[in-house]
Amino acid sequence: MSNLLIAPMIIPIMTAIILVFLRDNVRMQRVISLITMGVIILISGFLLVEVKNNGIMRLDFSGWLPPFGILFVGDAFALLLVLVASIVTAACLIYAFSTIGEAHEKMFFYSFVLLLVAGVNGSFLTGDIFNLFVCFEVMLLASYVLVALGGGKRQLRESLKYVLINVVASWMFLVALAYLYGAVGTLNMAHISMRVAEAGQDPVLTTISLVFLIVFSLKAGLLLFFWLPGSYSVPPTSVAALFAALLTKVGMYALIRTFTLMFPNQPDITHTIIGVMAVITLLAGMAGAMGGRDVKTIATYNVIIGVGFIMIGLAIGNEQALMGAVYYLMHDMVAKALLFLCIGMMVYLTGETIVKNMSGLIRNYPLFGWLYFLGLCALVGIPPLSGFIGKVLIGQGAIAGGDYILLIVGFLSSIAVLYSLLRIFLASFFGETIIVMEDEVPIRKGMMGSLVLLAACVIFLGLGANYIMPFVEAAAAVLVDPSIYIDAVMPQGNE
Amino acid sequence: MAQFILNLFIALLWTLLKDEDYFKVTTFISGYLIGVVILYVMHRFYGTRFYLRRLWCIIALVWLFIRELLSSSIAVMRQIVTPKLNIKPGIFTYETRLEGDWEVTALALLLTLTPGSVVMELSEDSKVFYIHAMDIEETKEQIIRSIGKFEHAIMEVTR
Amino acid sequence: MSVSEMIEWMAVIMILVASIVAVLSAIGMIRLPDVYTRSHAATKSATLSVLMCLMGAFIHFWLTDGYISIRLLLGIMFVFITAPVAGHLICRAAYRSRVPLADESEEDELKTILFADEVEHLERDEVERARNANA
Amino acid sequence: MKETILLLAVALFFVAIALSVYRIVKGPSMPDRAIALDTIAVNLISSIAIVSVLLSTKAFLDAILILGILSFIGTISFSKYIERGVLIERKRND
Amino acid sequence: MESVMVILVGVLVAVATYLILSRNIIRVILGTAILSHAVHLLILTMGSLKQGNVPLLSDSEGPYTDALPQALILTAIVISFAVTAFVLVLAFRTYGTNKTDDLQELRGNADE
Amino acid sequence: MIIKLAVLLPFLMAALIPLVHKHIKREHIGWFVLAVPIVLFIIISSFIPKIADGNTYIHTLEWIPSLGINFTTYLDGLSMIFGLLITGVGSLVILYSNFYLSAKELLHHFYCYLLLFMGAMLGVVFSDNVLVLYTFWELTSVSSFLLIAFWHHRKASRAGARKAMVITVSGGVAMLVGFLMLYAITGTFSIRELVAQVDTIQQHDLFIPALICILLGAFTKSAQFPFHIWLPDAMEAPTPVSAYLHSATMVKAGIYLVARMTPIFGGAETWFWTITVVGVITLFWGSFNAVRQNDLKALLAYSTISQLGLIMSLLGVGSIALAFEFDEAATPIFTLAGFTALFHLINHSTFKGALFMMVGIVDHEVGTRDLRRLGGLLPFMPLTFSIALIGSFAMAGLPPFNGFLSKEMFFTAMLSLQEANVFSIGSMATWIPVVAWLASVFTFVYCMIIIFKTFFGTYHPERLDKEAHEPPFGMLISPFILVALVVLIFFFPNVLVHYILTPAMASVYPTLPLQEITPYVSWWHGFNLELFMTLGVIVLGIILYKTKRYWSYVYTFIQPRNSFNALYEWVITTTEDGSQRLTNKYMNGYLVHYFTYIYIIFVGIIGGYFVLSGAFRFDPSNDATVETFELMVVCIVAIAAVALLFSKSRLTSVFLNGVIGYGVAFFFIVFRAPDLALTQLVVESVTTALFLVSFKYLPDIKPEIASAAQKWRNGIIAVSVGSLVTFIGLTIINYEKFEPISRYFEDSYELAGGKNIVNAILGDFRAFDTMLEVVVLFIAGLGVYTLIKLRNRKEASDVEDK
Amino acid sequence: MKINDVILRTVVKGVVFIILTLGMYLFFAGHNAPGGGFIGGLVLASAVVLLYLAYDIETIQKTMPFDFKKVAAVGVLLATGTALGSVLFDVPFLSHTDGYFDLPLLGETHLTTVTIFEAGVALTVVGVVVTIILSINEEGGE
Ligand code: NA
Ligand code: NA
Repeated sequence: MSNLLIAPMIIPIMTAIILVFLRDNVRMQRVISLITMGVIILISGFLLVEVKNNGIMRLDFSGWLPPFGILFVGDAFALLLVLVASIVTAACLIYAFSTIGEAHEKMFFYSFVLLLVAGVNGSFLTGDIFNLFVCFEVMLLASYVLVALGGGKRQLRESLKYVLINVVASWMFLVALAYLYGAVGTLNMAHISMRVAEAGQDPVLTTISLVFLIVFSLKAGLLLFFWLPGSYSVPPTSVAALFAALLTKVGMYALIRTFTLMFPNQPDITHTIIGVMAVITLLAGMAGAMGGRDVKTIATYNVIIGVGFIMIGLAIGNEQALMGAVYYLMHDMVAKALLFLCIGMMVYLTGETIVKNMSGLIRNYPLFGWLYFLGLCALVGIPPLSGFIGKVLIGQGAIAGGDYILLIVGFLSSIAVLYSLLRIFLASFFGETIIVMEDEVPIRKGMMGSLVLLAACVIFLGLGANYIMPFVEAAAAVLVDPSIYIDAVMPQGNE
Repeated sequence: MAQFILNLFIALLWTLLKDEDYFKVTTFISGYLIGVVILYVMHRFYGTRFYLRRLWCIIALVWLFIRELLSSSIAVMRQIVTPKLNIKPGIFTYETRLEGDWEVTALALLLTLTPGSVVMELSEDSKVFYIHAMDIEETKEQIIRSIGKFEHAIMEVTR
Repeated sequence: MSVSEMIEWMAVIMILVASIVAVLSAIGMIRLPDVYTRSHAATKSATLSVLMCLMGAFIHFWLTDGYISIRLLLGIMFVFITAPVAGHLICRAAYRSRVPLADESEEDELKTILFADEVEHLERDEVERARNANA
Repeated sequence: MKETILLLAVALFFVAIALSVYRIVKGPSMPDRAIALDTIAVNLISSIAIVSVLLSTKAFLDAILILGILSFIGTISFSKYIERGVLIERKRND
Repeated sequence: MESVMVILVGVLVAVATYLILSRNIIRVILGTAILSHAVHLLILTMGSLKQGNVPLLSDSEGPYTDALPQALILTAIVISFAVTAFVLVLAFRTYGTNKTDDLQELRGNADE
Repeated sequence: MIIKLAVLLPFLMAALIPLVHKHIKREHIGWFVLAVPIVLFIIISSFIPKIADGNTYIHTLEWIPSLGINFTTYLDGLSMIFGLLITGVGSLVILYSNFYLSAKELLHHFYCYLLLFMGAMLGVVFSDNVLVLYTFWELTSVSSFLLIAFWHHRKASRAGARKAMVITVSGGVAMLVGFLMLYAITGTFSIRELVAQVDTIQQHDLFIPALICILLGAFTKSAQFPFHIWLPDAMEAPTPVSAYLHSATMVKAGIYLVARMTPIFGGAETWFWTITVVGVITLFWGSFNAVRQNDLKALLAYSTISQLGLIMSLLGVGSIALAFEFDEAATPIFTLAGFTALFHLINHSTFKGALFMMVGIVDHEVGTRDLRRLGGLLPFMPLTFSIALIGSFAMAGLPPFNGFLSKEMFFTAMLSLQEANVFSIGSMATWIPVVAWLASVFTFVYCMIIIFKTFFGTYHPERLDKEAHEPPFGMLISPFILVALVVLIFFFPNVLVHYILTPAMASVYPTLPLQEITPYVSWWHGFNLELFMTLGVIVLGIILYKTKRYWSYVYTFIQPRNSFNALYEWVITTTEDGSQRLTNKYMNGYLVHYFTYIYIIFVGIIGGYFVLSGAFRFDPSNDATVETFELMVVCIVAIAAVALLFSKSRLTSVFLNGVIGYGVAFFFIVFRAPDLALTQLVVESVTTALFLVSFKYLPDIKPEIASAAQKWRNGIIAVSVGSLVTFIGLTIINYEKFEPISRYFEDSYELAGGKNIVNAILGDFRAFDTMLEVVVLFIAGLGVYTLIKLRNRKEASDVEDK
Repeated sequence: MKINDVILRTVVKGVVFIILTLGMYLFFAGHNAPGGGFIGGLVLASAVVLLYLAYDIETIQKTMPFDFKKVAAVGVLLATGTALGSVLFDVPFLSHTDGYFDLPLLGETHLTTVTIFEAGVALTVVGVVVTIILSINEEGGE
């Protein structure tokens, strides 16, 4: 039963390998990869319900009891993210079917996507800090390949920067791990939490937590987002969407875990720093989005805004804010994927990236235009779409915690999002039609299908909040009270 | 090769004849040694050389190798510690009698380990050696002399 | 002093000598004038030193633990076979990549064979230049 | 006493390595550096042997053999690189 | 010894940082390589040094030195190898298409 | 329940239109749509008697009960007024637009948006839950955006739509914050429950912030100064939209909110001052600016702004009533202001709706709304003229039209400030009525302009696109119904008071006795100050109208570049340009800079805390011993590393890297890690080989061209990073609070059947790491292969690569 | 003059067997001594690389006709498959089993799934290292 926890990671890995043998059978590759994602969605959904009903689930690999072995811990937070990540990936895959091209498909494209998903899911599920590093690397390596695959001048150039920064970040992660092991002598996250609490999170441990903060911030794009705009604007649309939806989220997940589970005891220091970083991130993201002249730039800076906003939730750190962060995290995955697919589709249809060079798309492609508009509204946080509830919860948390600066900057960012995305809508979708009917590039069914799937998620995450809230509450409960997690992982108590 | 297999067969036979409860390595080895003796006595019947003689030749070659290595090292070392270097390096050619990859290779290896000489090139037909000598005036003759010795020792093994 | 202890000491001394040889050959690598002569120091003396050292270690383990290390023997054999090949290859590479011989070098029978075209070229160039100068 | 001598020997080997590092830095040609690296590997083999004796463990004896293999492969690679600019040829060159 | 090692790690990290801050791709990659060396040493140093025997039950009696960091480093070495291989290839492919290895020239501009 | 359906019906219909529009003739859509507001109007009207009897209706549908966010509809007097307005004016507007819009337009879009808006607006007024209210509130902004941008091929439409959306949504966001603050105080989102906890709210620290946030929402939506700037630009929308959204309904959502919140915030000083002052300024500024407009619609827009300010200021004055305990004499003086606000709200909807439709007719029939081109239309369009006349006179406050009643009461309310001895009102009690009166003068002036500049003077057919004539009869129905109401209300105001206004007063002042605060409306109060004020308005208004060209130079004082519009544009462009410049400055694609930032932040945060916290400890006494040869290896590695910095060739660099790698391997040996040593040796060699192989395709390192300053900067960063890592490391060496868990693995033989502990960890205890590490390796291998094999096919990927 | 590689090739022919044997030894020794799948794989890979260095791609591919990408894939499949196999027996993922089996010819033999796992590791290493080196080498070759 608990063996099912490994499924979201092992199934994509094994499928990815099997696809290597099916290199020339592109159709088969598509079918198998989509079925795989479907299976993962089902399994993670099932696990989520199980966990909500029966509490945190744990899988000790090889049966070694914590803290000695590696383990997967399925709590509602992790499984929610696994589920959403898998859905988003499925959508991006569907989009890729009709856009990525046979050359990529024969170069193991689907294998790399599945491996990326495996890394992402593993990062969400693992309960061992070193294993988190390894899962990160699975994800990163796959992302390195995907970002550079088949690239020309610009793509390779930006990929190189992305890879180099992430490599340095990975080694910094190891520095942090070395310190952590040197100080507390264990790797199990729950056990670390116990030991850190026992030592009262003294300055040495807090210093270590700050090293982790920097490392994960690099991955999450919190303040250290310099790698992000370049690398998100070069790969093929489906990859960019996948990145926008998943990569920074894993970093944020790690940040949230680190500062709610392992190092929650010095919020005056750690959470204040996170708050300051989040505010600067938001301001920078707003500046980038407002000042952007081409659609990809605007979209990537919106990713940064999303990061800042979610991290505000962590910085505030109370139950509502964390619930909001969890909710917003899910929303951001779906909505950012939708946004990036839309942006990519615009570029595909017009061959342009500069906002003012496109016009009147909505006449040619009405459904597409409205889906973009829907995504826009969701990202702004207009109710009853997905962004609203997370925003409300974070706002409530900020007010309850008295963090008004975070509140103001966070809510201001919605306006920047609105402004920047509305500009695209007005300039590119509205206005005189530039594409005559004969020149219309047809939108393939798969492309539209993926957009519709994501749009449906956006709507469901908003209107169907009632179905999701219990899971989010369960997730936040663990984040607020790490002892729930610890009790589930270390039932035999201390040492 | 045939001799070696025969030797193994004798050893196996010996082991079986002993009819012990379980297989013992020591019994096998003793059987093998007995086989060696039998074969040495009988090898002229087959009209070939005793197969372990080749082993002996190899040992002799290795010994030659080590000796040359020692003397060459000492020679080079002497040059190094001499306060003022006074050497005239250069490259010269040598045409060998040896044939086949293994022979040529063995010679090249030995030559390279000889005092002050390194094989730099081999002609396309693997006949002509181009040898770099550390001090061409003093050692060229000496090198050519030891090449002869090596060629002989190698042919002892291979032919 | 027992025999085994004497052999043990022999091993230690062997190692010490090996280290001295290593230092000397390293000095050679510094002092000698060109890459070819330096390769003499490396391929011969360094090989000798490593062989002695490994023998020393082999003897040590044999005597103290009664352990015959096949790995050490294999290692010795391996170095024995490969070191000269390495020297040969490097020298050849150096020569073919036009690393010059030391100024002191006397004869070079390889040059005309290996770089025959080039030698001709040089000569032809000179003739050409002379003709141009005349015209 | 024996230990002191062994320690001295290791130290000497590292003197040799240090000198080789000097050669690497100094060059002047690439083959010089390749030879120096090879020498370092060989001296490292020796020092591993001595350290094994010092620690009286057989755990590192594999390292000796491996280092030998690697330095061989390395030297082949360097020389091929220096000589031909390509490590592995597509077709037989003869 | 631990202090000495930590200082060495610091030196390596400083060197790596300086290299990473340079304009040439190869130097940056070398910087990451050195950084990975430094990190591996750091992990080893953080599990205390020389406080036990080689962690082989067949070779020696306990107490053994801390084996866990060794296992972690092993994994890390493999990963850094994989990453370095990939980065190198990416670097020369980038050079091949962009015709420059200077990060200053690899900035890119908006008009492309 | 039925109200909920009422809210949802327009949405259902809106959703239906895109599905069925292909099956209906375009020009017929409007007629189908018209059924919706009519049916709704009838439904809501059917509640009038019951509401008038003091009943209220509430129904809840759960949305997110765990967060207290539920779709609760609440029908009371206040929501009733708005419900009737929305559906009533909605019916007339849809009827009107059936004639106004040509069948060539995208009618299905138009009616879809309009229905969306109608539903959203009904949602706003019927929601009891503030977050649901907010939901619909933003939906009105969205649908208004879509309607303004209906002719989106026009640049001005898009600009106007954007401005409206940005301002109203921003205000909405502020309002949301305000609601969240209220929730933080009370723990409920229900307006009724909030009203019940008014005491708790007023004591709370968040009272003022919440108040300001909510007012920001109301002011932006109701185009109050200085947020009014979006409304004139919103006139780019088709005229029916202007009539409906931007005069009768949506802009009144802010009014609704303020009225709705009066029970909660009323009586607070800030509430009073903010609303009153902003309202009066808006009132004056709107009317003052309306006079200068040449576009009839723009004039009406400013007029709307002004009228909204008027209503707003009335609500402000009315809130005074809640500042003190009920007093039979004093309270009705102020509640009259609130009453007038509600009354004028209805009146304004009637005459302004008629005027907009009139302008639409003029525009439709002669092709322009420019006052400089219009004139002398009276002989050609007498019916249209009568609409204009009635509407304008009502707006100017002349009898016998409903505007006269409410304008009189407005003066009364403003004058009542004299009697207020709360909030240290002082001389403002005089100034506010004076400004209000002045504003009324300008109102009179622009009303005259509407009538005279359009219908009198000389007719210039050459300036018009079309020959002037009356519109089709259908277009006149709606405005005539409205002007009929204008007249009817003047004559029978108290029917309205009884059935509509009184219940609404109960909503605004739930704590006050209803009978006492509901006045009897009559058009004659004797020769009081208010009457003289009205007469003054007329006299001065006529003078100003006649002498306009002599004093209109005052408008040149407010150059376009000094206006709030210009400020808005300036803020937008400055933000855009500044943002772009800032972003391009640091996001310059230069990896060296990125790394510099990263390291500076790394050192700044970690180092800063590390130093400040005083965590550093250094105690080498517990260290293991150091042998000479170990120290030598340390030195060799360190020297090789430093030499690497000065290496000028890549091969040297790689060799030096190899030296470091081998040095590390040797440390692994010294520190008893055989597996590591083996691995490190092999990996180091393979890595070196990879470097070499790659070098074939890379150029040699060129000497770094860097200024001394750059080198110093990099050097300082490098040294600080290195020392930070060292100092933290030194500290942690001596941090010995916990035993590592690794003792457990020493039983590897018993536990995992292996005598090599490291291997047992890798193969069993932590086999999962190993498994994934293999995956990583595999990805890298496959990745290298694909990276090399898959070349950029120029033609195919150009699009994506841009 | 063409390069004559006879010395190199001859020596490699002999030496490669030492390396292959060592690789196999290290692979199996890992359980109780230094070594294991990873190192064993690396050594085996270096033997293959050595062959490529001394000879050329065509010759080696004729004698060893493997697609090394697929070798790597098989390796990963083996490693993950062993891990997943445990799930079938309803024990935690990755659980290893070992046992003493009485096999014909070999007698009582100690078999453990760790060995299969490690074999997967080794195969992956060989496959990946060779793939990488061959790929890089072929860059620009086409
Ligand atoms: Na090497
Ligand atoms: Na491993």
